[in-house]
Amino acid sequence: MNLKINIGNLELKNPVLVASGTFGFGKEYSHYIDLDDLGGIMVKGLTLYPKEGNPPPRIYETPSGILNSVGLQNPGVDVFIKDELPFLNRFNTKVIANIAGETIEEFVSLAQKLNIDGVDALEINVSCPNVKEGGMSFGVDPNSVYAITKKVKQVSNKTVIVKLTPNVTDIKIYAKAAEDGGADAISLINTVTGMAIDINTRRPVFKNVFAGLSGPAIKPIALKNVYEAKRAVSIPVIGMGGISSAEDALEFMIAGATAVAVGTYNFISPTGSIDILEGIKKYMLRNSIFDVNQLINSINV
Amino acid sequence: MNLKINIGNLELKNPVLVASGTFGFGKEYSHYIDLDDLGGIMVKGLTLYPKEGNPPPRIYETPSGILNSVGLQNPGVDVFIKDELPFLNRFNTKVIANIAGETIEEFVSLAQKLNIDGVDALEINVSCPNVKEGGMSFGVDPNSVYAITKKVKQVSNKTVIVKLTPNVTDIKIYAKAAEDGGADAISLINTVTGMAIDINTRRPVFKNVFAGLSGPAIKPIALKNVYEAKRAVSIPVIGMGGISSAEDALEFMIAGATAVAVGTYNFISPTGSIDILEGIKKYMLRNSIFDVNQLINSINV
Amino acid sequence: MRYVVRENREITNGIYRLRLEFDGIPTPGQFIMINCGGNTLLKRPFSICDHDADEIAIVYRIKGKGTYNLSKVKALDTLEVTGPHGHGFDMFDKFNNILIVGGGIGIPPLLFLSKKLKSKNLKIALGFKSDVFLVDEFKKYGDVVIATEDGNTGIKGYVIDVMKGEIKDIDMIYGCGPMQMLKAVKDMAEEYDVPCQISVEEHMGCGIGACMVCACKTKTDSGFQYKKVCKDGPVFWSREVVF
Amino acid sequence: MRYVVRENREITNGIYRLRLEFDGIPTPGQFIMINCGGNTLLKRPFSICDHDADEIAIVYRIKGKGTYNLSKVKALDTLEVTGPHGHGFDMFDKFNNILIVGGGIGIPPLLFLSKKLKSKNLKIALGFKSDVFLVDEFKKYGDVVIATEDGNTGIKGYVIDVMKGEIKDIDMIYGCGPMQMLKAVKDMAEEYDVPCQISVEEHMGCGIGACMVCACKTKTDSGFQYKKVCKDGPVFWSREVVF
Ligand SMILES: Cc1cc2nc3c(=O)[nH]c(=O)nc-3n(C[C@H](O)[C@H](O)[C@H](O)COP(=O)(O)OP(=O)(O)OC[C@H]3O[C@@H](n4cnc5c(N)ncnc54)[C@H](O)[C@@H]3O)c2cc1C
Ligand SMILES: Cc1cc2nc3c(=O)[nH]c(=O)nc-3n(C[C@H](O)[C@H](O)[C@H](O)COP(=O)(O)OP(=O)(O)OC[C@H]3O[C@@H](n4cnc5c(N)ncnc54)[C@H](O)[C@@H]3O)c2cc1C
Ligand SMILES: Cc1cc2nc3c(=O)[nH]c(=O)nc-3n(C[C@H](O)[C@H](O)[C@H](O)COP(=O)(O)O)c2cc1C
Ligand SMILES: Cc1cc2nc3c(=O)[nH]c(=O)nc-3n(C[C@H](O)[C@H](O)[C@H](O)COP(=O)(O)O)c2cc1C
Ligand code: FES
Ligand code: FES
Repeated sequence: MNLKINIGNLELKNPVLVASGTFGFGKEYSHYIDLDDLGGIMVKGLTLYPKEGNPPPRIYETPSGILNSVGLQNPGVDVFIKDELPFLNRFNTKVIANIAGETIEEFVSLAQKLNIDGVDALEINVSCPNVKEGGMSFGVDPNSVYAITKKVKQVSNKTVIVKLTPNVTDIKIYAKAAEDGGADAISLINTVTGMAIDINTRRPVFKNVFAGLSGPAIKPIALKNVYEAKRAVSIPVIGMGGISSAEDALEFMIAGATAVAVGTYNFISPTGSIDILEGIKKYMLRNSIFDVNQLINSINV
Repeated sequence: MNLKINIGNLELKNPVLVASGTFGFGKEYSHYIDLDDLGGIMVKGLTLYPKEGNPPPRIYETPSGILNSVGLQNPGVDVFIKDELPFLNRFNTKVIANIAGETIEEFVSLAQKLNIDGVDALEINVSCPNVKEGGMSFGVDPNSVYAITKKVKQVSNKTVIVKLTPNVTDIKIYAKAAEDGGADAISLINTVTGMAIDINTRRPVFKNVFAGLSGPAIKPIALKNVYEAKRAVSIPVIGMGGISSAEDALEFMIAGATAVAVGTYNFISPTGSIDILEGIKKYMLRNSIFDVNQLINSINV
Repeated sequence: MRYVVRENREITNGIYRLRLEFDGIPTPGQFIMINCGGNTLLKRPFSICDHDADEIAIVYRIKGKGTYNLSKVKALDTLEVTGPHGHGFDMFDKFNNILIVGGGIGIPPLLFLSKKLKSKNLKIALGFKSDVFLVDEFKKYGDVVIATEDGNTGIKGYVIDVMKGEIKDIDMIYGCGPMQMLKAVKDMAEEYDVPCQISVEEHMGCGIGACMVCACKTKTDSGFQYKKVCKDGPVFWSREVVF
Repeated sequence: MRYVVRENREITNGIYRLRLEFDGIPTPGQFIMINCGGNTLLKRPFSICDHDADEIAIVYRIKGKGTYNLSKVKALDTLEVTGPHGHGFDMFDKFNNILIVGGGIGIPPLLFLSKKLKSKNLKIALGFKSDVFLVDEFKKYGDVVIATEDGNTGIKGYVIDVMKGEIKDIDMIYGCGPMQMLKAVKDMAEEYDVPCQISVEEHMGCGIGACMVCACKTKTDSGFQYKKVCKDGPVFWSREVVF
């Protein structure tokens, strides 16, 4: 059975990744699963300088979902390279560095710093709803998506993936902007903007008022975005948003995703990503599909 | 305790409505609750001519939500006036006619036909994701929202509410377009566009591929849209999307909603709307709030 | 309404019978909606299989998470239930020779129907995959013939095959089962020109006729129309239904 | 991992004790994460209250839907559990006179701690709203003083009031309880210059240090830093924590 898939020049041993921000830098989950089994790891969003993130609370459970407002807490790209990357490189899996700049220049600097061995791809995060500078404000402007992608491609020797936000009227425009900017692939969706209020204090639960919704609740929305985006571009699409079972992952692949990323479900089940991979294999056996690539975009409309 | 609220010139006895498409024309629910107890009834979307709607399946359960693809099946505005309105008018509650035109002219005709006694307000549905003509294609274009609102206001002697879709980048623009067009109020959210795939047949579950997501899953998204829209306009906002408890309803009111509408939750509990009203009263008593208007937009940020 | 469960037990592989306190007066073919708890949202529809003074029974198969949750319910637990809903089977004094055709998990409502029709001359054709259920109870009300796909009991094959042998002299047919079976029953009824009612399934929202999601395509003079399975049905004249 | 529940019973109004088969080796102050089922999504964190050969116990209060679901679990049911997680209480040979301060549902982990510290000279101050729990078990390990807000048992008032009377000659303080109590414990420890560790709570995602949602504000030389309650904590030196 062939599980290998390609994202640009990058060959992944299988199509199951873990989504940025839900898997840290891999260390913690290495006690639960063999990281070698993953197609790749999308690490926590990296900024040019260390970032403290937002004050708590940072998470709130909603029906079949969670709102989060982490605000990109991370040790900064330099510390990542020094302290976290060596551990990840002990494993035979692809490392995808998720980068979040506050300006185009920061994206460029981040990309330059990550032109190093041990990093396989960049994921440009123009879709974080939880930061004041950059973040989603770039992601909702097709010109910014295009410009950032283009600049990063110019300086980077890595596979470049652009991560899109679903908080837009027409995802196709943004997918196309990334492709036109030279992206090797797009990934989607980042979280859907949401909100919660504490009715006793009549205050927003989160200091930032808005937060990002993820988990099973958003799966139908994510699937729609992946399907639509795939129809707008010819580069590969990495699908994510609420994936919590092999069936979910298969829906995304059938809708057009070349690979999928497991996010919130890692919290529910630390072995979830691998269980999903196993489930995909079982489905393939049951349906006599010997190459996972046959599944991709195989929807009958 | 005062529960009365105003939507434009219209006074509602309390802020709990039932959302269009989830309550038919009231008859069925009259066996479960006293319709007199509701602030108002938003009837199933009406078209100029009878509409057969989409082929089944039309509903699919998702985590804490449902996707629906009814496609506005309804007997048409004339049959509504003749066969359904008289029953509704037996009750002491407000009747809000939800209208869905395929063209601006159809919206105008619908509004004209509904300039009759027994109809208290119009809800302009420019946000249905399940029809080919009109529907959400209007709702994602601020100029259409403005133009339709303006034309309907010109011919209608009713309170005019514009129902917005959350499937846009910036809800504020659409809220403002409705206000500028002369709307007396806006209501939101209509369903969020989503999708599901049957992995065995590899076909979309729905003939139309996309469908509308409603229910608790979308509540955080709805609340965010209501809060943001309220900050863009000075007309009243009617909030809906996933409301399934008094606590949910209170979140919407605190976020800025003058009234709320219960949708999918009617399916879960046919007495749900009234239970929610009772819960709001209890909260008011517990918190020594003697006028429900004090709750509206009372968020502390 | 919350009702107390009196019994919930597996009667054959994966098929359960649940007895529930109930104060409505159902007719055969009507259904109830049950909130199956856990992380289900919509209530699930189940046909009424039996009715006594203050109690109803349903028989259900574990299909997905709702019916799985339901299978874990124990006597004395309570369930949130609405109903009886829908338009059941019409029963006619003038018809005396009646054929009842059921397949799989479509069989339960036909038991309640058979009970109500017991003064009539009943031929009952039941089809199963392999394991049979409710057969002894049907035998109280009429002549039962059985088909199983694997030949485990009765004739090996489909219920429609045994139906063919029973249709002679029949005044009225009632059917419930999977779509393909209903289509075959409809076709045979039309071939032999016997009036026939069938109970169909569709996914539901409100269950009471308000939301229009449970569409069943039916013939009209001018073309077709979507009727509501939960309100106009689940039982329709087979001639009406467009498969 | 799925573990079998051995017992789950109400020990006082709304407070339950759950015994669970377990094969990890926890230290006091560590916690487990339990999937509470129903329509909850995230696992819920609970401190380990006791540990024996192949078993742990937790004591929990019904707060919302997760703990409500948990209260319905019965012996022989299984639960999906991860852990033990986090950095527990540090225990030091050099300290012999130890003050343990617990409030409300923060008390359970201190029982496990007291058990491990039993060779020491323990003063245990416990505060409750009204109904007390676990008190007899604490008495096995040290001198227990109790405060209840309504004066139901012990002194009427807050645990912090009784703590004041016990702090003389103390080498080390351990605290767990509501935020205001922890803040008062911290302040008093600093006033009397006694080293002090406290266990804090924050809402969690992964529970293992990967998602950064369980932020606890801590002092650093240059300002402050958000540490992870699930990994760096839940136990911190009180001097570190910024309330
Ligand atoms: C009028 C009527 C009477 C029925 N009577 C019986 C009965 O007596 N015994 C029995 O075992 N089953 C009966 N069914 C089918 C039963 O409702 C489904 O098996 C059940 O809803 C499946 O729920 P689930 O959560 O286990 O499965 P899932 O597949 O997980 O359900 C997902 C969603 O699809 C809906 N759904 C799935 N299958 C069906 C179906 N066949 N019909 C309608 N909705 C469906 C569910 O209600 C739910 O909303 C009846 C259906 C209808 C419409
Ligand atoms: C390290 C640690 C140890 C704990 N030990 C215990 C214990 O031994 N006994 C006990 O009764 N409780 C303990 N708690 C609190 C317990 O986790 C919460 O009461 C529980 O999660 C509430 O879940 P719920 O679904 O009942 O409440 P809900 O309020 O419905 O929960 C909603 C969400 O908020 C989270 N949440 C709510 N309150 C808390 C809280 N205080 N801390 C963290 N998350 C919360 C839930 O986990 C869930 O994700 C501990 C918390 C932490 C962080
Ligand atoms: C706690 C948390 C932190 C996240 N941090 C990041 C991040 O740093 N960078 C990023 O691109 N996406 C981040 N995401 C978004 C996820 O990578 C993913 O796109 C989203 O959660 C949808 O997938 P899911 O529903 O499977 O979680 C974060 C999500 C969560 C829940
Ligand atoms: C089955 C169904 C039919 C609907 N039909 C209409 C409609 O005809 N017109 C309309 O404006 N909204 C319609 N809606 C949208 C609801 O009125 C409401 O805006 C949406 O469902 C969100 O609220 P909820 O999550 O409480 O259901 C429909 C929703 C459902 C679930
Ligand atoms: S289920 Fe709502 S109309 Fe039938
Ligand atoms: S809960 Fe994820 S880092 Fe603590």
